Amino acid sequence: TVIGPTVRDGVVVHAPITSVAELPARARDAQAPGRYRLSLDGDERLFAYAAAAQSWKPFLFPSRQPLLSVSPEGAVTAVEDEPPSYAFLGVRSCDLAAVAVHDRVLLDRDVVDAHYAGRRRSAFVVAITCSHPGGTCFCTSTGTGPHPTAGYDLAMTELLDDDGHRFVVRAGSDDGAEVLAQLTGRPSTGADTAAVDAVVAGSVAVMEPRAVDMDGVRELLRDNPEHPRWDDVASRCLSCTNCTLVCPTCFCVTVDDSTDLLGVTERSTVWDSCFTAGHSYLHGGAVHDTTKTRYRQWLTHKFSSWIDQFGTSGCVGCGRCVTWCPAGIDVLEELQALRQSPGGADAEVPS
Amino acid sequence: MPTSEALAPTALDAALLPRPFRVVATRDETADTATMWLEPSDGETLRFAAGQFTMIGVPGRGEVPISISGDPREPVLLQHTVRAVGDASGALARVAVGDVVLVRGPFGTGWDVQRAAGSDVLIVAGGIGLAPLRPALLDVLAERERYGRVALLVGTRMPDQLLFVDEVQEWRSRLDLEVLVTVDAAAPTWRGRVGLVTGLLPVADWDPAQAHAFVCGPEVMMRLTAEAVVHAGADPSRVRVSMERNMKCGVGLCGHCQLREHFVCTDGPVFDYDVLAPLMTVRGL
Amino acid sequence: MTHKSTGDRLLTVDTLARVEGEGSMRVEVRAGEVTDVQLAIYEPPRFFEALLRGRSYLEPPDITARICGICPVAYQMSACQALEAACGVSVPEDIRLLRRLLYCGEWIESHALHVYLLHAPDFLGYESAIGLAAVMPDVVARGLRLKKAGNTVMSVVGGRSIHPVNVKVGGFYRAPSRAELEVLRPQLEEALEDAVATVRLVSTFSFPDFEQPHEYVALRSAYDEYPLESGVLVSTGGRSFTAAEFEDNITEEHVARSNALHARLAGVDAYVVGPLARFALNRDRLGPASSAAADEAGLGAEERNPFRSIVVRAVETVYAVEEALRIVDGWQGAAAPAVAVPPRAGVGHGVTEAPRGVLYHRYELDDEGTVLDARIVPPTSQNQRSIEADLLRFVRDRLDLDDEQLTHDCEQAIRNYDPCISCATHFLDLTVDRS
Amino acid sequence: MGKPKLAVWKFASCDGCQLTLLNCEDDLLAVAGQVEIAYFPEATRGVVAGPYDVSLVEGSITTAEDAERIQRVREQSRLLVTIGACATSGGVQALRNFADVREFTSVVYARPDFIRTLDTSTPIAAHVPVDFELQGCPINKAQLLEVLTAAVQGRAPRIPDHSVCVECKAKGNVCVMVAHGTPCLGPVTHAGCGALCPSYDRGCYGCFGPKENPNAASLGRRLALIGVDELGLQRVFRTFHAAAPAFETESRSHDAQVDG
Ligand SMILES: Cc1cc2nc3c(=O)[nH]c(=O)nc-3n(C[C@H](O)[C@H](O)[C@H](O)COP(=O)(O)OP(=O)(O)OC[C@H]3O[C@@H](n4cnc5c(N)ncnc54)[C@H](O)[C@@H]3O)c2cc1C
Ligand code: SF4
Ligand code: SF4
Ligand code: SF4
Repeated sequence: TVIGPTVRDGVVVHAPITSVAELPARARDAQAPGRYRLSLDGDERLFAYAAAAQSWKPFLFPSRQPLLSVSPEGAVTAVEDEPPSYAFLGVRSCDLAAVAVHDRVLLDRDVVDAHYAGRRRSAFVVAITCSHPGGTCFCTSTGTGPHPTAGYDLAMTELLDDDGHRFVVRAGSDDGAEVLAQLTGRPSTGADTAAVDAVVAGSVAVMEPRAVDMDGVRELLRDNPEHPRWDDVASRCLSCTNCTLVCPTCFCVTVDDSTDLLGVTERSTVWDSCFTAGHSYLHGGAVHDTTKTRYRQWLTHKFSSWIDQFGTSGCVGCGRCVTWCPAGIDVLEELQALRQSPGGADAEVPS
Repeated sequence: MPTSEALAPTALDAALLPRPFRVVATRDETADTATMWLEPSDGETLRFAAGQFTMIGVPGRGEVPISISGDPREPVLLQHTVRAVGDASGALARVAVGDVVLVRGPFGTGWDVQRAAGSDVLIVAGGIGLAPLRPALLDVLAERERYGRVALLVGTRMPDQLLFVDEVQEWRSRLDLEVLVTVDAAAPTWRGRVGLVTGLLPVADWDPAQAHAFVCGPEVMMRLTAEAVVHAGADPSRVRVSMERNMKCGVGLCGHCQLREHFVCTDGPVFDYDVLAPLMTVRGL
Repeated sequence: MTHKSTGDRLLTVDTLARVEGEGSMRVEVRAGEVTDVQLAIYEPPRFFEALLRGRSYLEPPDITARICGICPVAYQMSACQALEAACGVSVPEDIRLLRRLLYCGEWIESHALHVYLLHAPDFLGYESAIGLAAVMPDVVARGLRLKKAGNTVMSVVGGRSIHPVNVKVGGFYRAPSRAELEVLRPQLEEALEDAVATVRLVSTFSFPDFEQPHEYVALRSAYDEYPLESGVLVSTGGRSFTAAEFEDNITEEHVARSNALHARLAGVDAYVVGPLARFALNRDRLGPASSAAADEAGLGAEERNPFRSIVVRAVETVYAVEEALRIVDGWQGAAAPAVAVPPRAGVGHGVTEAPRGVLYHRYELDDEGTVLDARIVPPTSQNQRSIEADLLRFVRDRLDLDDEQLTHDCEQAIRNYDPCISCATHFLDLTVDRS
Repeated sequence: MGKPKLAVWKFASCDGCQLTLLNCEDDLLAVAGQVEIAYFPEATRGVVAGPYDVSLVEGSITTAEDAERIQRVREQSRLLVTIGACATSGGVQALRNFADVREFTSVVYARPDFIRTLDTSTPIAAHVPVDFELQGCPINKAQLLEVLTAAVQGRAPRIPDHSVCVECKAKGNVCVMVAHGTPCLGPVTHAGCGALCPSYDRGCYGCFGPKENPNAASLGRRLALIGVDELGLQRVFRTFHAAAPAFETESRSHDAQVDG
């Protein structure tokens, strides 16, 4: 199955597609904290949008994964399923980086997620250079974009200039090389390469105003758990979970047992979020019983303790948690506020 | 040490696949706590290190982390001591002989009491915390000669909440083990000590300069005890505590048990106090 | 203890079962004469008309749906019609058809519920459909299947079957695609067979001889269709009036024993709305399958025996299924899910055919669309006088029965009307006073 | 152990929540196989005397008689589960709590003196201890089955108390608030419906009531930013769960501007 970008309900989403006509030609998105608008009045480029509503996570790491069933007598049967075989078309470098993070979290451990492994192994990845970063993107700050450098079978850059509408494609794996060999096209020229570089430079420039220095963020968050900014952000945060569910690296799942009238229990892993009470529930109540502690857990884990755990940040700069936050909270702004008054001398007033 | 059998990666599915065990005996410890002995239906003995836990549950009634309270040298029957505080633990605490329970594990780090060889050993338990510490004490007693002075300090809320009453009585009668019990509150008929378990520290015979302490109980109790032990002069790296967090998988993949950078289920549950000290003082971390 | 004698008797049922909502019945017999029959609705009042005041004109479809969980679509349809009328907007044909489809779902569900779960046990001698299921599992399974088909139509079109979320003033929030409706087809085809089988089943029941004289009132559609979502009011007495003239013809009065209001048709004591009335006034508008089913069941031009309303309800179920199929087959998607309805000051009226009969809404709006006044007349309050009148005559002819049997028969007679007390505020409690 | 006895009680309500039980077409007979339907007037004439193992209570308390009757229900019930918005927060009829009931009565009834009613519509839990509250207007069928299954199996029901957004994202919906600027109560509303409204291109109107830890004030500010005026804010939080504390506080915070 080819999963690619397409327009649905006024948004670029990743969904199964069967023809080029379904790609989001002319789509241009305007993204801002808590706001996404799409217009279809751009030029004929097919990939000139920024991060799609979701990453590839729903395909590699579905929101519900059945594991096993248990009879009332306690007999256990594992669910056997054939992992679907996907080709992902148009994977941006932020999302490639996110897949690499998931590989680290879910595969490079003592215990691996076999369902993820199965889906991951069979996926064919076609990356795309990001030509139109959105208003919430910051991959240059996280060092994860905008140009794909690894983790793909094929990587394309879409060009539209006096030389026409074309793609510069390079292979990143043997599988990719095989496919590339079958394509009709001409070898790329120095001019093409220069055009690709220009696309990349343009994207970098677009993100420049939002660029933040990530140095020291790990220590900043680790060392300021009682910063007044946490209360401030808690007054705005809805603890609705959207940020964690659109984040391409968030991996929390709950193990959900549902038992029917006859006593048969189905066990699945289901997306969970550190913004729910159930996430940290201990008999008697939640450890993270307030929005403050939940938000602090999310931000600290993503930008700080993730580095301790996995040697990499949990953030790849895709900006989804900013765009899709119904309260319009911008993680960069929060980091900035924490940084501006370390120790929490004078917290900023909410915007 | 049987702790790190998982050198080659196991699949999450396998880690989440429970094994049926049959209840072969039970004993009520207190009004809300029971001990059970379980026999693996597949006949394969569940070997463990003192301090490790399993994910265990009655079919259809959820699954919770419970420390193994048995003797690591006698693993043929799996022993657990469970306090009923909710649905899943309530169902477990009420199992009867013949019932089937589902078990995964063992998971997590152990007490690793051997590192105290040559030194004094202080074992401090609050309430149900005695269950996870019992295997640690048995480890010490099995090779008693390797250790210096050994003290078991137990605090419970009320006299009738003391676990393993007969065994504690037995331990009391040993000359090579100091056993001190205190309760938070009691009727006038109680002839023992009243007060917090930290109050036993000055009473017990141990040398802060070289003792190793192993502490388990409610989080505040662990923090106050560890602080007091350290205050008395013990090195924080020689104090071990067993943390409790919500756990869904037991293998570090579900994300629930995180305590800042630690996955309590795999990095813990037993930690060196110097690692945890800064984390235990921040509310709601 | 049974007295069959003519003496004084008091029959009471404190909580009428297998009706929607809560009410009680009381029959008083003195010296062998039935002196009083009362259907009391003690369901607590919920003041919908009052709480609508000050709300936005966009809210009544969702708010009034909560008057009744059995026929929420009817409330949504009458409310939309009235509010669109107030704002001077009419909806295009595709939206009208989608509304009709949603309404068909509610008719199928509600009629199947009444026929199988509430009324059939009376005829077959069981206390409930669950008891019935033990001896006639296939019959109950068929009823549940049919009911589910109606619920599925509502879920697909409206999001859910109780208090659908997709209805709004001006149309729908999202219109289903052709593919989304096509999935309904197999279930509806099965439902058609089930509905026809239902007519065959219920027409074999034995019915007491009983004829009622009341005037029948129902809608008559401007299209060549059985009435559902629109039409003018007509009656067997030759009346014809529009929704806007409803209150000139029908007035409500408040009686002490009841939390519901009784409706009166000008010039007559009691009138009837619902399946019997619709059928009598629209038999020519049935579809091929329902028309054939009516013939096969031996229904004439009109049906005067309220006990046989179960047969008419079954025929209407056949109609609702075949109409749903017709709409699904013709569906090409909607040009737009809704039309804009800008607010304006004015009064609007809406009448549609709830499963139990004519449901009237009136709203008065100010120029910003704030509701200044609202009036709702549900079918059960219109039928209440007829129910009582029927009971009076019914009991008079059966004073020889013992209390238990008489009470049972009275309850069955009440259930003929499928009274929805949630609508009329709610339910019936039978007291027969023979003392 | 015999089959648990189930009773279904009705107070001021629309019947929709108990109809949900009859709408479990595929499971109705299975339920009837596991529990004894002992009192359920909407479905059966048969009445088995109490006590009952499980009572489902629909509707709110609006009359003095009902305030008395719920005590009797509680006495006869081992487990008392409220179903729906009416029973858990007073329902839409709790709008009277914000107005003058005498005026309400006279709007609807020609003879208000015939009507006896309380000034407020209150949830069941305001009168008797409740073992579990199932939210929703109406409740969700699958959740009702879970509650009944849990009762039969003697365990706690597993009903997540997080936001509608969780279901919305799991379903793959496009967020109507962010992408279309449609006001949506999903972030403060209890899950259970399967994010129905956003699936139909509509903002959630909160019919499942407040979630755990709702931040209605922040959502209110956000809705104001996308164009909802004070009256609109008062109305969205004052509809089907008007008297649920989190929503009531938020709606009342707009009273001054609306009235002033
Ligand atoms: C390493 C470790 C060792 C332990 N050893 C022992 C021991 O030896 N003996 C002992 O008695 N205890 C022990 N405990 C504590 C024991 O695990 C808890 O008491 C137990 O998990 C509580 O279960 P419960 O009955 O409350 O579960 P339930 O309430 O049934 O909960 C089961 C699961 O459902 C979820 N849940 C339940 N209610 C809610 C809610 N309201 N909101 C959200 N989610 C909910 C939670 O995620 C929970 O994990 C240990 C804990 C840990 C971490
Ligand atoms: S909560 Fe809603 S659906 Fe349930 S009875 Fe009340 S009004 Fe009806
Ligand atoms: S549409 Fe509403 S419910 Fe869905 S994610 Fe957005 S805010 Fe939440
Ligand atoms: S989305 Fe909100 S209003 Fe819509 S059905 Fe769900 S809870 Fe009710």
